Amino acid sequence: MMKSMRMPGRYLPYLLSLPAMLALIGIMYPFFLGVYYTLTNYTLTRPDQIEFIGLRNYAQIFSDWVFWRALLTTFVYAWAAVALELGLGLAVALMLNHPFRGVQILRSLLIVPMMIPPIVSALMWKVIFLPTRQGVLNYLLGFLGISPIAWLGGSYTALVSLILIDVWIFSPFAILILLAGLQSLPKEPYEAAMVDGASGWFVFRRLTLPMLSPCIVLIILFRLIDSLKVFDVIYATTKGGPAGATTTLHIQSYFEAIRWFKMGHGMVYALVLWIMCYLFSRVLTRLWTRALMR
Amino acid sequence: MANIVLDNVDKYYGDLHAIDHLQLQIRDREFFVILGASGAGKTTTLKMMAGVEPVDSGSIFMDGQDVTRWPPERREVAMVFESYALYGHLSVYKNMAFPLLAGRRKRLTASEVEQKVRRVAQLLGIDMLLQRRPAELSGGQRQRVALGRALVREPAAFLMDEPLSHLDAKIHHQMRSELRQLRECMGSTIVYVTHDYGEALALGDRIAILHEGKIMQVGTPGEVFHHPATRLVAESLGDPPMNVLPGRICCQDGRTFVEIQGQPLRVSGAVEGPSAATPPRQVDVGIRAQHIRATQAPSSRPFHLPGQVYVHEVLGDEGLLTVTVGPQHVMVLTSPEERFTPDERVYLSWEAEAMHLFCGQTGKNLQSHSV
Amino acid sequence: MKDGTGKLRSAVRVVGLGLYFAFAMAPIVWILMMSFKNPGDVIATPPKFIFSPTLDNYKAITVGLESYSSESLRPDFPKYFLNTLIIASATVAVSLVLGTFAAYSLARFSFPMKEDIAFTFLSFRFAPELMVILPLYVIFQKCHLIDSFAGLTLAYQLVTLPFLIWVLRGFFEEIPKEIEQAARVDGCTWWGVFCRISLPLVKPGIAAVVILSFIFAWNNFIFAMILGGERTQPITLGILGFIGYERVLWGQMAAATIICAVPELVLAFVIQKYIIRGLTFGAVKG
Amino acid sequence: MAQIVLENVSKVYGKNPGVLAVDRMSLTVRDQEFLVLLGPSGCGKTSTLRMIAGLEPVSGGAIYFDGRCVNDLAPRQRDIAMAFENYALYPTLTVWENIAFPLRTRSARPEQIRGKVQWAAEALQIHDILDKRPGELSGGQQQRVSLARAIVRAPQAFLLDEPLSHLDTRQRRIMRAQIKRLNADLKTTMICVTHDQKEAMAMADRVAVMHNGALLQVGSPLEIFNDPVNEFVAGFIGEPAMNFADVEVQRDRQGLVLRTKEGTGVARLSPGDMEGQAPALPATLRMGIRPRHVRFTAVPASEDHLRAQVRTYESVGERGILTVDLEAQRWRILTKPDQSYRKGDLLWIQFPREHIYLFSRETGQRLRR
Repeated sequence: MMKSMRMPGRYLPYLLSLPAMLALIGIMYPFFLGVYYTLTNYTLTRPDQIEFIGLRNYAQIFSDWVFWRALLTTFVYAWAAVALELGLGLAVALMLNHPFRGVQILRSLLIVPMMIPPIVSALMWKVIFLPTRQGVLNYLLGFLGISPIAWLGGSYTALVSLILIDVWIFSPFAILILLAGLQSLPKEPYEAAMVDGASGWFVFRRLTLPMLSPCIVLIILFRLIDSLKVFDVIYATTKGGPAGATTTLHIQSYFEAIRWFKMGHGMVYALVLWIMCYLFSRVLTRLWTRALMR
Repeated sequence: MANIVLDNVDKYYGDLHAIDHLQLQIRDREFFVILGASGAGKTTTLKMMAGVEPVDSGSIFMDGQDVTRWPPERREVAMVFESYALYGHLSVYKNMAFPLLAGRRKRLTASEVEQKVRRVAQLLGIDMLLQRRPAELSGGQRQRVALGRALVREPAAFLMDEPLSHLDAKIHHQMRSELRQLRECMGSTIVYVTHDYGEALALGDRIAILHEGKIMQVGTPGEVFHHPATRLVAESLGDPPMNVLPGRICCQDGRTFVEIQGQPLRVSGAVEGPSAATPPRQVDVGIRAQHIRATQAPSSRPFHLPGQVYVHEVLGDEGLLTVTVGPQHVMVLTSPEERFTPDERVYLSWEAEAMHLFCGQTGKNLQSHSV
Repeated sequence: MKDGTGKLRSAVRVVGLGLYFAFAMAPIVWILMMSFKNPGDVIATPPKFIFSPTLDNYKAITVGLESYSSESLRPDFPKYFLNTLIIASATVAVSLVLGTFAAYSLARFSFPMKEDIAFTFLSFRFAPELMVILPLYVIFQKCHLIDSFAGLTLAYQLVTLPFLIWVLRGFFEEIPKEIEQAARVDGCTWWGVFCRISLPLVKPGIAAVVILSFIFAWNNFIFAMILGGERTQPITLGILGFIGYERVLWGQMAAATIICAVPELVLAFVIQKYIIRGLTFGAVKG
Repeated sequence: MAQIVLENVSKVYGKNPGVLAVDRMSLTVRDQEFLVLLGPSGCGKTSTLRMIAGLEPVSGGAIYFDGRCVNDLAPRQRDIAMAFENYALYPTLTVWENIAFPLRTRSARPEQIRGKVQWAAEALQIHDILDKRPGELSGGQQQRVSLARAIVRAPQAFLLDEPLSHLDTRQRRIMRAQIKRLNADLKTTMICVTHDQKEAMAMADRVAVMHNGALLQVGSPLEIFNDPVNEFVAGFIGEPAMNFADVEVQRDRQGLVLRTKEGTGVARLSPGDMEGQAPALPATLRMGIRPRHVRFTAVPASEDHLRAQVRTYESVGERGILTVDLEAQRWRILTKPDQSYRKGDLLWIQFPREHIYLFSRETGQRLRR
């Protein structure tokens, strides 16, 4: 029998995904190399003197308050951004889920903030957030009798400002997903509820929210992980400042490794962040599949 | 132009034994119907014949050749899928020409292809649709295109998977007669899968009844309808389906009786098994709705089964009476003019000849028939 | 049945949506305005809403303008733009070739470890970039791949390949299996089916993932910052360069921002239908 | 427990000119009656039902429940229960919660809810799946849950939208009987929408046939079957469908003769038939006869036997369907099963005049004798 006439061979699927697998193994290799670096005193300026030092890097970092502050900042940033985006997203999606003139245009406009490179969006906001009356935001707030705010320059306001930028870029993501979710909801249960005499709030709480739960979990999954590992926005605006007020694990990892050449330290920060991202993504993907089952 | 033999074919989906030691012999130029409920393994069987589902064990022969390991493109079969499986990105014409151009063995000129496609399109009455895309067609039209795509070839066998199931009643009937006519000009073996007993009886030269991956019976429409081999076969043919009542079979004075709710009815003809020596045993009594008479007063006949009217449905030509007998519902065909009211008491009776007896345990038909 | 509450509700909707879209659009409008201001107007305090528009900023970053600093005589911006175009196109091309086959085999064949392999692809989406980039930096230094287009194209696969495989797999899975089986019965080999049936049927999907991959590559910053250099600098880094230590060229930055965002927005509108699907890795069909 | 009256009700979708879905429909549904709205898809039957439920506003006319106009009442104020085509179960709630939903929204007492849900679940034999969610149920079970949710209250009327369309043949037959029985037991007005004439005939006390937004005929199943008002109703009701053919009407000494285009006399009406309208009769009419009423023999016995040729014969268990050609016209005949006819066989057919229906060729209206 001619070979070409056979059914797809058993190895064909592997053969087909092989190139992609190889490319990704190429990426896996540096990953494991990075894990190894956390156990060494590797310094970029002295690439030939790599010495295995066990867990000393971890001990140093975990005993440094900088690490704990970065961890806290990372969490505050991520959860605050997710909560705001979800809340805002739900409100706007509900308002957009009505046929009225121009709704299609508004929906198209939603993509705009998401498609601009995040770093560019961050720079746009940096202009708007300029301190003193030079910044347009401060100027406009002046009409409301609010004196100029330092925004990205203040130790408390910097983090708030960054979260605001994140919300600006990514709340359309939540809106679009929730809108898609709302529109795919079956119409009949709502009509049945109308006939059964349920009130609007009752319907929202007992039907809409539970039926949207896969969408909500999905938004948390994507937005939480992305804000845990946020880099561009912070780098372009505050570079972690002022005085480390906006330094997240990712930013700190960059500074340790690239600015201060301490590859071992940088990789510890990156690894901690990776573990967090991995755990959250595992838990949330599982939650998501369970929500879908329901 | 092929006979198809399935020899001990098995198919598993995970732990599910989807096809269980299937033995089938489909004759050359036969219109062979495989009838079964959804999940019985009909489509799997067909797809194994086409070669798009691999066989786990056993062999498939076409014209004596073992084709079990052949890829589909090498088997000379054409298939009509339940979902029609039209190529959405191609026009109707290209869909129909596809099998002529896809095969590597025969080289046809463009004009030959066009001629063949047009001839089949005309035959099916879709020649004005050739430039359309499948998405622009109605269900009935798509069905014709799917059929046409199979007909442009001259395969050894046509495999058809529920080709009429998505059509509404009126078109369904029309297509059924058209299929019957087409069958005469095709001259190839046709294997036809359906869950609709009406289609099976109307179209098939022979019918195989499949249940949970096993063949229950193979026979002509008359055989399977009038002499079902098992209770399952009897219940899967007919609308309303055959009523089945539990009974006991016993012998007295060399005559065989069946007892239903304490009422004895003499059985005509020979029954396997019981003799004076054996104790009474459980049987299932099968009786079709059109063979039962329902009367408001007990008849003078020795056998009448009391029951209560559940509902009476008037269907124009006939009436369908549902009667509660013990824990069960029994369906009775009546004339449309008869009147019954819910909960009214009625008496059911039938001729012994119309009755089928099935073994209570195995479901096997206990009456031997000379076919 | 429009009563008082109905009217109140629509009023709330108008106000709410008005506020949100003002928030969403204002920065873009402001930057657009800024890109048309001359240097004096840009740094004016208080900010100017009315000014005489000029194209100087655009001229300065594209063809160069004498009245600006000497550097701007030979602006680097066109080079950045070209770099980005090269990197993004090469990345997408490589991903497409590698990813299409992988996506098809994940969608169509069942084989051991399939879901694990698929999830491994996905998990790269959720990994912090530096975890891979920092060691990669070391490797690239050794292999002299720093600041090379080949190196960046390879590294960018991390951004586009998992995405492309995962989303395209969904598109392939949507083709009814029976259509492919029909084509087999009609006489095609599996390769024939793949080329003549499957690929044409996922054309819209391929267009969507290509465009979105392109946008992701275009938007990338961190890979280029660490693994790139003078020669391969893309637009995202270039824009950051307008904000230097000695001076800040706000106006030119605004113009660059607009030029950088326009091609993306055009592409994004083209595949609007698939945006959600792409952004959620196919989890929401949109 | 309500009489429902539709008075000149219209429904228009869209604006100028819009699509007229229901055209000035007037209909009285009697108290405790089971009325079925029957028609092909797109005939306006579902729109009508939704207007009665209050899910769609009426574009014209008025709907009365027990004499009270309900045009401006929201669905929940109309006190009706509805079962939807796709069951419309609340996917996130369990079966028990689904059934309890209409009671909870009316804030009934918990023990009352429990009792009622139990009763409804038992009536529909779903008490063993109360903890499951709709996604885990088969079509038939979902159907029962949706009916249980409807009957758990004692509403003015039940509205059923294509309740059986997603079930297989067997379940459909069982549910059909069960719904009909439910109507007898609950003694509540029921309005059901279906496109399946058999279903309509089986369940209804009265059938209302709709086509293109207009109500064509209302009557008991037998009335509709035996005495259709026009060609559409005649063709829509009955399976296999009625045969139709164009015939020429000729007058000779003994009365009226129907002839095919080729001139063959098909049937002779009894003397006196259509006597009154004879002069006004158009030359060509539409003749209809049900397949079961066409008689045939193998040998011609009288002069009105016509020679026909067998096209196909389908034997379907309890009956056979014979398709024959009489000149250019095709006729379907219902026969006993198990006879064997081959393509090309010759038969002699006859159309008994008492079973012939005549319709106007232009309007489709039935011409009564």
